[in-house]
Amino acid sequence: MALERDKLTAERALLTLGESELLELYRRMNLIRRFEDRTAEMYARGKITGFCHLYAGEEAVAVGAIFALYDKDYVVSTYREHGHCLAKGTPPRKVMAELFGKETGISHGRGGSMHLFDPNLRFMGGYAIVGGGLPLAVGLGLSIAYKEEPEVVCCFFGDGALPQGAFHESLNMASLWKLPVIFICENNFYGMGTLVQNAICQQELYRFAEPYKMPGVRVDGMDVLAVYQATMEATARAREGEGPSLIEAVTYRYRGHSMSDPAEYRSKREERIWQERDPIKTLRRRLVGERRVPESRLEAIEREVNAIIDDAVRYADESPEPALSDLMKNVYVENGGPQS
Amino acid sequence: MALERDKLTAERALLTLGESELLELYRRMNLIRRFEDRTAEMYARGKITGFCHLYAGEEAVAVGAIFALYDKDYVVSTYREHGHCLAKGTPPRKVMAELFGKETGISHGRGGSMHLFDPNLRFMGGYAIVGGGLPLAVGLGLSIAYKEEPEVVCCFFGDGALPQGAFHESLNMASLWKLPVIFICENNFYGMGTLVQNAICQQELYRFAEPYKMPGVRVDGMDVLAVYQATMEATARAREGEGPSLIEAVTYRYRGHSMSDPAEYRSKREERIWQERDPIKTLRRRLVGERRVPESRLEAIEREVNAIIDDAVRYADESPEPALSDLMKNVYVENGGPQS
Amino acid sequence: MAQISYREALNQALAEEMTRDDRVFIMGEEVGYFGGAFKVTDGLLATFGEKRVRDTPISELSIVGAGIGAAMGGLKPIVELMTVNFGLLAMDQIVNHAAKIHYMFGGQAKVPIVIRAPQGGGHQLGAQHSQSLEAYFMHCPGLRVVIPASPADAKGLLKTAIRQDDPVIFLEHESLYGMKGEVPEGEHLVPFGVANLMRQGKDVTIISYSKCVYDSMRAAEALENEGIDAEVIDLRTLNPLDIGACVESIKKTAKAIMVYEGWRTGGAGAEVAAQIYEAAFDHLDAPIERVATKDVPMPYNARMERAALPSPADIVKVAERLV
Amino acid sequence: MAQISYREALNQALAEEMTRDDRVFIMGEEVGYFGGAFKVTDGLLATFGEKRVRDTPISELSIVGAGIGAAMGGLKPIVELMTVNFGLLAMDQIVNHAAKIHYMFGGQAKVPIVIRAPQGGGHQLGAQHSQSLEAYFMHCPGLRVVIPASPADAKGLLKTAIRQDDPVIFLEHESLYGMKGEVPEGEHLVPFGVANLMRQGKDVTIISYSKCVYDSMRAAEALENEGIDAEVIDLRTLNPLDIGACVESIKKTAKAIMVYEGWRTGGAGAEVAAQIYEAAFDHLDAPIERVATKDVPMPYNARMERAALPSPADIVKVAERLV
Ligand SMILES: Cc1ncc(C[n+]2csc(CCOP(=O)(O)OP(=O)(O)O)c2C)c(N)n1
Ligand SMILES: Cc1ncc(C[n+]2csc(CCOP(=O)(O)OP(=O)(O)O)c2C)c(N)n1
Ligand SMILES: [Mg+2]
Ligand SMILES: [Mg+2]
Repeated sequence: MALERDKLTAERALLTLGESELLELYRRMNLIRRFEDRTAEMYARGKITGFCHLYAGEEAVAVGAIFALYDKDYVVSTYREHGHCLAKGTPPRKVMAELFGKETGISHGRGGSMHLFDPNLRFMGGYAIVGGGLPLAVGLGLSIAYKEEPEVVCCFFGDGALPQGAFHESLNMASLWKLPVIFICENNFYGMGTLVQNAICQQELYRFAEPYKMPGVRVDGMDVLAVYQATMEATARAREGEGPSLIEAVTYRYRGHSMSDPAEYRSKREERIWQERDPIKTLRRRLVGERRVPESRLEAIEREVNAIIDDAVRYADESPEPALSDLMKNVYVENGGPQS
Repeated sequence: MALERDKLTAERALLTLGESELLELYRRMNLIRRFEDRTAEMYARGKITGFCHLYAGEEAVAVGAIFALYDKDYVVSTYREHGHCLAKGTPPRKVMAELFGKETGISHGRGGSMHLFDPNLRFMGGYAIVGGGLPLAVGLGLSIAYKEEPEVVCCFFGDGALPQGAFHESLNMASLWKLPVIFICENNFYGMGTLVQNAICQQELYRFAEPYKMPGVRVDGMDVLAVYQATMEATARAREGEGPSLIEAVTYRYRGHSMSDPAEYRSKREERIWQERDPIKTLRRRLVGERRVPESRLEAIEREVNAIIDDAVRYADESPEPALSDLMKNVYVENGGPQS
Repeated sequence: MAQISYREALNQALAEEMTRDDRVFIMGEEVGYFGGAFKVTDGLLATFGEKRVRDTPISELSIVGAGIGAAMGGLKPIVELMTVNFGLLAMDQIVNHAAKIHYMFGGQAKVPIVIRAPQGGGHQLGAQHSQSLEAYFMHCPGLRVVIPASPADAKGLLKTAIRQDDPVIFLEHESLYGMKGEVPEGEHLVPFGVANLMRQGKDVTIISYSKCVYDSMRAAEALENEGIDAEVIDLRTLNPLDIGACVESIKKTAKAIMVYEGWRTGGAGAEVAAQIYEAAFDHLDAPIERVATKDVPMPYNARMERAALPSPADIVKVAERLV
Repeated sequence: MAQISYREALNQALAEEMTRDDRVFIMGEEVGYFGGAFKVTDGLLATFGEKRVRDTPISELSIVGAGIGAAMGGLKPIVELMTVNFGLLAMDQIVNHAAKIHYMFGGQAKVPIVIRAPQGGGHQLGAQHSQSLEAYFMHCPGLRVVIPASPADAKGLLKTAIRQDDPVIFLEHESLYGMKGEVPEGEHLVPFGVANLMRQGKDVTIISYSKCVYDSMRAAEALENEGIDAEVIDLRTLNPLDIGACVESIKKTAKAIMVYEGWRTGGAGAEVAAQIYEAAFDHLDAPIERVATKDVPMPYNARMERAALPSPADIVKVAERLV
């Protein structure tokens, strides 16, 4: 799966990125992995409820792509968005508190795992309707073009969203109007229990870009540098006013679809093969092997990350719940009448 | 626009079709043209009301494609469906009576111009939601595959339907399940007043077939033989169980979008250019020139057609209206309770 | 005050608000070069240019979705659905997204979008083109539902809709575009949630909105000849809903008729009636009557269509029975 | 009679009808290999094969549309929407197509499709995954709306739905799947339009459907301790609607409470109330009360969600006030 091209681009990224940047990539992927592990734990303990979709295994996609963005660039995501939100820079405390349903959560406990939102970092939300985020990303792209600003929108969605009408409508509009939108399809081979070949007549998903006259590339989504490089190319294009791109990042989710899915539809062997290509281990190997980063440096990062997540769990646990008296607040912005 | 390939296929069709078949094509196109002219007249006289979208100029598409079908093959169409319904064989009387809103109409006066339906000829309806017919065609295709029958479904839609999500979803499902559906996009360059290049990022519409792994061809929609030949190829494939096809038939509507549109968004010159490529005149020229059919033979057909349409108008005019007491009939098939 | 049409009043509101605030823009099918399927946006492209009057592909779901995204990006989009019937394709973006985003993200995101949609029957457009769907939008917290009857309200409510920050479904009746009325020039804002007392009367209260307001007024005139004095209320917005105005009137008349063009069953009239009963049960002498569209997909045939739609005669008949 | 769950009852109905009629087939997301997101179709793929239990892409609009087309082609499709929330993507096919085709083609086409959809809140799934949308479907002539509360009704109504020829929206409550009850084996058909009298009482009539029937029963038990004798009615189908059963009860109790999980405003309870008033105004001693979900996008936080949903305690409080 790791295409030759990807290896080359990854090597190029390895050369162009400084050590501190590479370590930051390492840090972010570890942060997400650790966050998701603790989330699973907290879910098992009943601290977190509802639907909860973990990102473990796919860290290279969020981290690689979002590392190619500026703070003012927008990100739109799905219900599997802990990773994107953390990669964009939202404090783990705020995310964990949201999963706990607390007032201090990034969506004040109203959203939960599937609906994180951080206006300061332009993380424009996790949406739980498959395909629902794509038109919103087009609209954000339109607002950028309208205001003649230099930003881009990075829109993440799964392979499962590809057969949705919204995919087609959004790609067409983004291309027609040359909007700065990067569509990133996280192809992890499954939409719940359905294999991609049982849902889509075309399994090389990047090929859907062609009729829309936009670049379509497939990258190794287990390689953070390859994803970074592909996204850099797409953002450069978008910032130049040349319009959208489609990136298919081939990746794998280590866990079931959600916390309640034992993933019986796939084999242990398949899971093992992918875990051998673990994005964190891959980067670690490169850092140690090719960039001669001392192991102790990486271990320090891991410890630091663990401490941050421990603190996030503590913070979430100790935070207050929303006041019941606020139940009807924020249904409307303006208070215009009896229903408000 | 008349591609080299189209000329060749048209010539092939000219050779393979017998004279009586060619004359039948000629007859059907004339029937539709005459029907639409009289419809315009009746609309102006207030006999027909509501939205009314004429097919004049596009006759070669309906006639060519449907001539490649058997009676038991299904046709699904849009609000611009007089031509498809007549080409499938519905008596003009029944269609005109429908436009007049009469009980004798093919939809008993409940449907009107946009909602013709003929179960006997498997004309499965005109639908007025742009893109709405495509999923229905997929479902009909599914029913054929389910029953292991040899039929195909021929689904007509405009260039305007291409940006609808339903287009993408339907092509994907039809291809994924290898259903016998022929998608025929009537590209007449306009969706109401919008030029195709202002609605779709890709103007070679047939190219959308590619990612769906189905054949996509563009044919000269002003040439009935070219359309016939392309449809024959697609039906052969479909009947073999090889799945769907997309045909883009390039054509032109002579009149405005509907009876209330003066079509000010396009030039007289453009209209003239297309009228010089009139599908009826083109076939006439070939019949007279290449097949040596005497002009008198064609004139007899024209007279016959005129008489049929005159009769249709008379029939429609003299037919009774639906009984008001039947207003609430047929909301439900079964009478199960207070609302039925 | 100028006598202008409902259509011109809407056009004026759009032009004024676009001039006032350069974040306001229009998008939809045929809104630009064609001037709108009902010509509501006529001339705006020439004045404001392509950036601010944007023709779109036929992609209702994503046009609305893009409007929502643009609103989140700081703009004030006015999305025209060519008719409300096509809005059914966009229900996911309207109900699952526009209506929820402000609340579900803890009040941090705003979606100041106005979705304009012509609706209604009476033109022999058949089952797929003749619906009145206000009840769907009314049954969705997070949306405002505005449904003006007069040219002045069309202008004043549209300007209010554009200026406020909640998602608004703005429903225009296709039969009203040509209707003329006095419309104040320039700054004219009509607040949400304030019904309009169209006619004073003491015998029965007729509550309505959109085109049915005129049917109600015509019925009231006919009833006057029979010595029945009807009060007529135009709700103007369904969310917020001015139930207080209805209750005040019923305290006087003790009888009410709801008139609306949506299907009778499950229509807005059921909700308004339920709220009136809750607030004024003891003041009512008889059950609230409903005059609405029959529960049938709209037939094409003209006489059948007329029979399916509510009419002044239907209202008169019910009022006679009631009083 | 066997004690089986609501889920098993549905599964049984599906299996029996598929055995009985080979035109019946199932399609939807995850209905095959996964056995359904809520395991309702579990085991059916193994029994009936891929042709009759078809996994689909995530394309709600076109899955429903394909179901309609297949129905027109002579089959009897059962389309599962993974939850009703995603059904908003298919509103065009449901409202503009399924509901209209029979009528608008003059009665010549039939669309015998059953669209099954789990719905409801209470599991902290947030605003986009917790809706109860029966009111939308009720406000659409041409559709039947079925909404069973008990395992026996789940089975009997689903079998009836599959056998009859109108498009049916079949709404299951996500909280009921595990609930057990007595279910007749084999041929067990429950007719549409016949409400179920769950409990006899003389002081107040509680009218409900789906999960809220159980909340109502619990409230009735609590009220009994306070000496209030409540009658409880399960409507079972919203279209057709058995208003007669409600009226009969109210003639006895003179007071009614509508309990439903849709949003209060514009919900099915408003319509049922309006019809009761129309038919039994003189028998009512007080306005019909409504206990429903508050007009708010469902919050994730558990306590807030509980506060937004209707509860037995809410019903008790209202009943105490009423009696
Ligand atoms: C419109 C819609 N249909 C169905 C669902 C239920 N659902 C939630 S996630 C999912 C699978 C999506 O898979 P994919 O897009 O590949 O994302 P992944 O979970 O693999 O990250 C489904 C069917 C939904 N949320 N929205
Ligand atoms: C979903 C939907 N959106 C908008 C409309 C209004 N409308 C009717 S026809 C039409 C243009 C369609 O153009 P095209 O598909 O090219 O067909 P043509 O009229 O050229 O045959 C539009 C926008 C509609 N009927 N349905
Ligand atoms: Mg996936
Ligand atoms: Mg066209």
